[in-house]
Amino acid sequence: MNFGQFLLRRLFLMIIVLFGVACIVFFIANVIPADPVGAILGGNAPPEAVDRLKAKLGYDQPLIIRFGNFITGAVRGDFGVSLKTSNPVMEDIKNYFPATMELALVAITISIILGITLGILSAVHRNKAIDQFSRIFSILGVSMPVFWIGLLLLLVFYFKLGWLPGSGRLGFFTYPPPRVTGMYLIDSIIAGQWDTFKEALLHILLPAFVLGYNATASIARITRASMLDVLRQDFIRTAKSKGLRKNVVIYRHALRNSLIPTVTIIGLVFGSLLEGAVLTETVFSWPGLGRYITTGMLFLDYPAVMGGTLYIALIYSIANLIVDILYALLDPRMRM
Amino acid sequence: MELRGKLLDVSNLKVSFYTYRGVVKALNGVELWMDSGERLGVVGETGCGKSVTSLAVMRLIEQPGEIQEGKIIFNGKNLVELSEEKMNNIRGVEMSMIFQEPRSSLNPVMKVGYQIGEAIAKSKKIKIKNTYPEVKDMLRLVGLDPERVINSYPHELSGGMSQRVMIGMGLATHPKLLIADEPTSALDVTIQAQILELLDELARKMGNAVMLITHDMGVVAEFCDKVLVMYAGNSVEYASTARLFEKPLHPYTGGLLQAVPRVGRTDELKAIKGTVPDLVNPPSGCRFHPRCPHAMDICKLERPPFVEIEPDHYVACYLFKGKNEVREDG
Amino acid sequence: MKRSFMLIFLMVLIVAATGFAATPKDTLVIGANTGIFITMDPAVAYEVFPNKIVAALYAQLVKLEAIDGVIVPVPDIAESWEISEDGLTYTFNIRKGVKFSNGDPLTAEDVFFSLKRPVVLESVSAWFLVDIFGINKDNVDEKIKMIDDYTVSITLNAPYAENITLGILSNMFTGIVNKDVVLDHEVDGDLGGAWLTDHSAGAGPYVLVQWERNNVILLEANPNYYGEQPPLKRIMVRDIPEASNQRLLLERGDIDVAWDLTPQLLEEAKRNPDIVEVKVPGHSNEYLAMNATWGPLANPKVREAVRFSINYEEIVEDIMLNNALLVQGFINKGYFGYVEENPFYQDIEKAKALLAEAGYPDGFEVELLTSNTDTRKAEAEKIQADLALAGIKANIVIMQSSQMYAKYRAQGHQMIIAGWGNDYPDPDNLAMAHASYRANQLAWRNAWYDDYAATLCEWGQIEPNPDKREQIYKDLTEYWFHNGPFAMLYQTVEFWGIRKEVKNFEEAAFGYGMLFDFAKVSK
Amino acid sequence: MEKTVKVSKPFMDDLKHTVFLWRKSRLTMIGSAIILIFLLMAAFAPLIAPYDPVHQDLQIKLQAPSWQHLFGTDQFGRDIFSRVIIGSRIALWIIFLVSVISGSIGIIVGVTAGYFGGIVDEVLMRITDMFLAFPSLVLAMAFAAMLGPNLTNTIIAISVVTWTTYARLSRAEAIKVKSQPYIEAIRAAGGGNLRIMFLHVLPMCISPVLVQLTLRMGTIILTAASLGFLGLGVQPPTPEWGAMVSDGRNYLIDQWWISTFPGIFIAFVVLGFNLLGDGIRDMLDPRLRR
Repeated sequence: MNFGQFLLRRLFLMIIVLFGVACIVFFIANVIPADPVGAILGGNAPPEAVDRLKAKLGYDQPLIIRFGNFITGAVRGDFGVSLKTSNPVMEDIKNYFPATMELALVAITISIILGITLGILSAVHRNKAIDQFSRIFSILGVSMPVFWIGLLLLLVFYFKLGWLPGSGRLGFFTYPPPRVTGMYLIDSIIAGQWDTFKEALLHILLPAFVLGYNATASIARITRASMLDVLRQDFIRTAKSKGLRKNVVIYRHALRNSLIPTVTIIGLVFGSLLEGAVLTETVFSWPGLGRYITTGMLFLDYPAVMGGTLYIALIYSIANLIVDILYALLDPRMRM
Repeated sequence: MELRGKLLDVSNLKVSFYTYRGVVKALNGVELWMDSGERLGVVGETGCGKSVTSLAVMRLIEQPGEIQEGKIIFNGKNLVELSEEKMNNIRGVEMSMIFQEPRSSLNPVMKVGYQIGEAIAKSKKIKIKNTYPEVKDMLRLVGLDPERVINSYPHELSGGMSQRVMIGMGLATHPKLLIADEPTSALDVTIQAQILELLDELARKMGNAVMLITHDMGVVAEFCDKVLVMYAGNSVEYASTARLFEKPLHPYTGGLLQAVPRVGRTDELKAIKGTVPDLVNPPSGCRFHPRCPHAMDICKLERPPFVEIEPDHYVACYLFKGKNEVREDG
Repeated sequence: MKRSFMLIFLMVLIVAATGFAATPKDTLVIGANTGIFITMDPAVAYEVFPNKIVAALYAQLVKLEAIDGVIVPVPDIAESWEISEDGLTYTFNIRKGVKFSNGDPLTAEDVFFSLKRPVVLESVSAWFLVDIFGINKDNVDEKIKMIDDYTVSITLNAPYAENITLGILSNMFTGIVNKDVVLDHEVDGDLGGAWLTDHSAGAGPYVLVQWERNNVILLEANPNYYGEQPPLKRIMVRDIPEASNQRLLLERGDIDVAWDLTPQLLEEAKRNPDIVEVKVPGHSNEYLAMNATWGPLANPKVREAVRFSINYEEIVEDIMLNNALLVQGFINKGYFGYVEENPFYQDIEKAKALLAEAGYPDGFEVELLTSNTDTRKAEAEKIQADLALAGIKANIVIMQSSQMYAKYRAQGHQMIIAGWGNDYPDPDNLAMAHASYRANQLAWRNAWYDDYAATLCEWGQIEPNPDKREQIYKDLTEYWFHNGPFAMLYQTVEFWGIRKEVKNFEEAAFGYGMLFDFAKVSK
Repeated sequence: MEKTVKVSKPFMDDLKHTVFLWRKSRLTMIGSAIILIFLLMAAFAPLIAPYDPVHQDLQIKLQAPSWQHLFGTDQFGRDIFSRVIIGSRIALWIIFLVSVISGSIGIIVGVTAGYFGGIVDEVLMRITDMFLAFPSLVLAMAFAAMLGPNLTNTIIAISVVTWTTYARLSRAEAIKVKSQPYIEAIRAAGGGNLRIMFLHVLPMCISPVLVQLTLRMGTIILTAASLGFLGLGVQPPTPEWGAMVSDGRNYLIDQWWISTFPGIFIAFVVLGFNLLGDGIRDMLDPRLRR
């Protein structure tokens, strides 16, 4: 099955999975025993106003019709109008998603660099100091609640030391760069505003590290295990018998082989980043899609929750597809 | 002590492995030597330490194994004392090695041409991409189509082709010594003969010495000039191939030859009774004594010295005395 | 490859060591959870804090002013007004020479359009006009008339006391929008609703420059304001959802005002010399309400027992850290008709005796519902512990506020901790909500179908003579104390942590809930 | 290279070797010690805890750790040390239930998919993918919101999210086992599908899933904490560790002990489970048995 077929089958599977996710989302959003209209009007609005708005928003139509509209809309990328922000959900997503994406990308970069470095060092120096440190570091990463770490680091690096700025994507008085991708780091480079770039970088470091901490732990663990596995293979012995230096054996021969299982975990871990954003964005006041969905969830803003979640599922599936392609590129055996 | 082998002289080599069950004394004073261009066969049952010896010579013994004692003089230098850095300049340049499982000995995610070029680049201190002409010559030499094979991946080659690649890789740097650890055991018989023929032809053309590790006496007879028989971590007999087949001295060698079916033999094949000893607490004295029909008391007490009974014919057995000692029971 | 990464990281850290400038002199930076903001359209905005931002953008016929502690409607765009003989029609004379922020003159036409807009749009806050004044889509043109370029009249369906009518008309839905600008941006008949969500076209002291949801709201002074220019050029509201985060930013000086601090965070922030605590009486209350038709709670004696089990002082002192007023009547302190008396206190013996009399000697089990804010959870746990002393076993159920109100509105609760925010500064608003089931508000939700109380409320609404009106509310409160379904916990106090550089924030904030005058704040 | 090590057998009958491995790797020892303490703490919680975890005493609220109150008191004057101790019982209860529910769903789905293959496998795996593609925290929030936030619903919400990993794991194992000759032998001897699946295939999946379960037991409490942080977790006054950490976050600056101690216990238990999980995996994986 050549590459084209491989891609086609994967795309087809993705569509089915997304359709399934849409069903789950619709099922959840419409079965929660609470009415969204109450959320908009606030607690003390009189009953008549509640009924009027309910009719206006079409919540009295039968479930099936609403599901039909939702799916046909979703395919066109139209998730309806958010009850809270009253503009099309897709537009909101376009506003908020770049912030989450930027945070996730920086987080994944940090966790890849840190995770793989720690993984290799602890595999090569097995059971020595670095190995113990990296195991404790990664176990702490997996065992501390994200929001707790976030607040702690905020307390130390922002409040006590003042090294890094507190919340938000930019300083309060810096204007965001002209919007190209919506990601401040990239936009500021395009616009050549270097001090904005520096400020955006400083603002993103802490939340990205917190968001990526859990991912770093998983990547370090997987890299260590697969590196240990590869170092036991016969071809490593051949490489040594060719008189190659230790580092060459590790980085040219062993690393590439050990990256293959790591790449698959990156796909999974990227997914956990997207939803980890929900917590990190709240702690660091990061105006991303995570917060949009949570506030949506708290205000029972169905279209926003449904649209946002489906979008994250889409990005997650695309990330997994990219990982599969990367997997094929990295491992020639897959390509036959 | 003057060197017995001008190219390589291993004396009293001891290697142990620290495993969960205790210390495995894999090599218990191995004696081995070779001249340049010579073909030495190292034979013995599985677990007699022939592979460990080859790895020790290449200084590839790692955790939990360790070289305890002994000297490995190669080209005048004692490899046991060399630093890792200097050893790297010898490995792959002056000596190289090929292994039993060709397909798993090649890096699955790297092109074959690149892996061969790597060895050349190391020895000639040039960039890998400049080594491709030489790699192509080498591939042609080992009987492979250079254009196709150079860019293919290990999983695209057959067992035989991979072993040819390994040989090419091993000989690409014109090493003085090529160690081949059971190069043909994993291949089926027809391919085995081709590979041996190739190895023979190339080694003769390039003049490198070959240490062939095998448990197949047939291969030894065909390929090797000299033979060293090993048993449970010791060298028990050394002689030219013809002499060993004609007049095996050590009871174990005799037993080995008895177990080999050969054209024209009529007598019944006899197997050596008992099994290979446990190397965690090996038998005292000569480790073969529990299985040796001629075992005497002395055999149980001390390890027999490895002495030259006849010119260029050494044995470690109390049945025979050294050249200057009288044979006890004639 | 690794070394280079370390280098970059260190370099960035060193560069970052430079301190951060405090907030600029001409800008007030507020840190608040703007998750609750829905729109800036005066006809639609309904939440407390968002309404105060809208109030800074739009002028109104009349607006509220706190004069020596009492909140009174004062002229804004309407210079003066006359009330007809039968008390039904109010005629307002529009001030001349007033301009919108874009320079267009403000005339009666804009006023008429702005008053009619919420009714036509059937917006949420229009219920004041529709349900109270009886002005709806069909009769809006007869009820609201434009007499000439500078005069407008409104006719009501009942002779409400002047204080009630003007109190209602001071709500944000009467914010005057620039008719031409709004109609230019109209999209399929929404009267410019979508555009006004995050744009402004008013005549207030400030103009809305930018609103990036969940990020920042920026207001700038309106050059064409008919009053004197506000001292601060810019008001910036940053979205900081985490209260503890607001505190860090406040102490570091990156924000001037922390809007949503919990009592505990404010208590600690106060220790920092740069931080000042501001407290003003609030316009809402917090109560424990009982479903008067559910099980034991149907018996007034049981409800009285519950009222005597709660330790109100400890709630005010230890949970609210004195950021609350111990008020047990439903009329707020600072309102006309306020009743000073607080008849209830924790008396477990009395509570047990009452329970025994009512036939529940060893108490009963009840579900205590509330929303998931920190304060509400603390109150629930406190009341749960107090009720346990009297033998009443309360199981706490925490829900999101929207879900809780859905269940509450459907009379589906047993006991609930919630709060009521006043709509206009008059006892009528509170009486109707807490005592008259016919108003379909809190009394109805708690199924307290008491005709005597409902009649008293309606009588109080139209009684012209102030002394008689005050007596009505006194009798109603007395009756409500011992028969109503409520145990009033406290009247809220609005509190903020602000930097010491911020001047007369307290004057601007007095009466918050009803009004907040950004134009008074300076640095 | 010749194997100088004895060929290893599954650890059941090679106990001496297993005990050696257990003793040899210090980390596994530490891990199992931690879990042992955790189990004991949960078992004897009522005896150890000096005070009633729910009793409020506002006079002594927010006290720093002292001899009367080892871990200090929270905003209601409740003794945090007792709440953490009693909390261990609830944590154990959550971990146990979630592991059992998600483990069994995972194994059943995985084994059925792996064993039958073809369409059944395709459909079941796509369903698993759906749950995997779904941001798990949002799913958990939705379920918690839908069912109402309390202990049992939190458990259901977390299980619904975590079973997918075990499904994939047991499917891979089932496929591997299905191709073994002895399965053919049983089928030849007339064994029905169900019998084969449950008696032969399923037991083989237990060990890898068991390893993953131990590794993930810690994160179960974290998800509970995240739900608590978003206001959908366990209801007051139950002393659930996750809720305690999230409730205490506003006091992190001055009364750090309120959320720090439960946080430390969560980390401790997660560390224990991870080390134990690694240890079990190393023991069960034949190649690593040097």
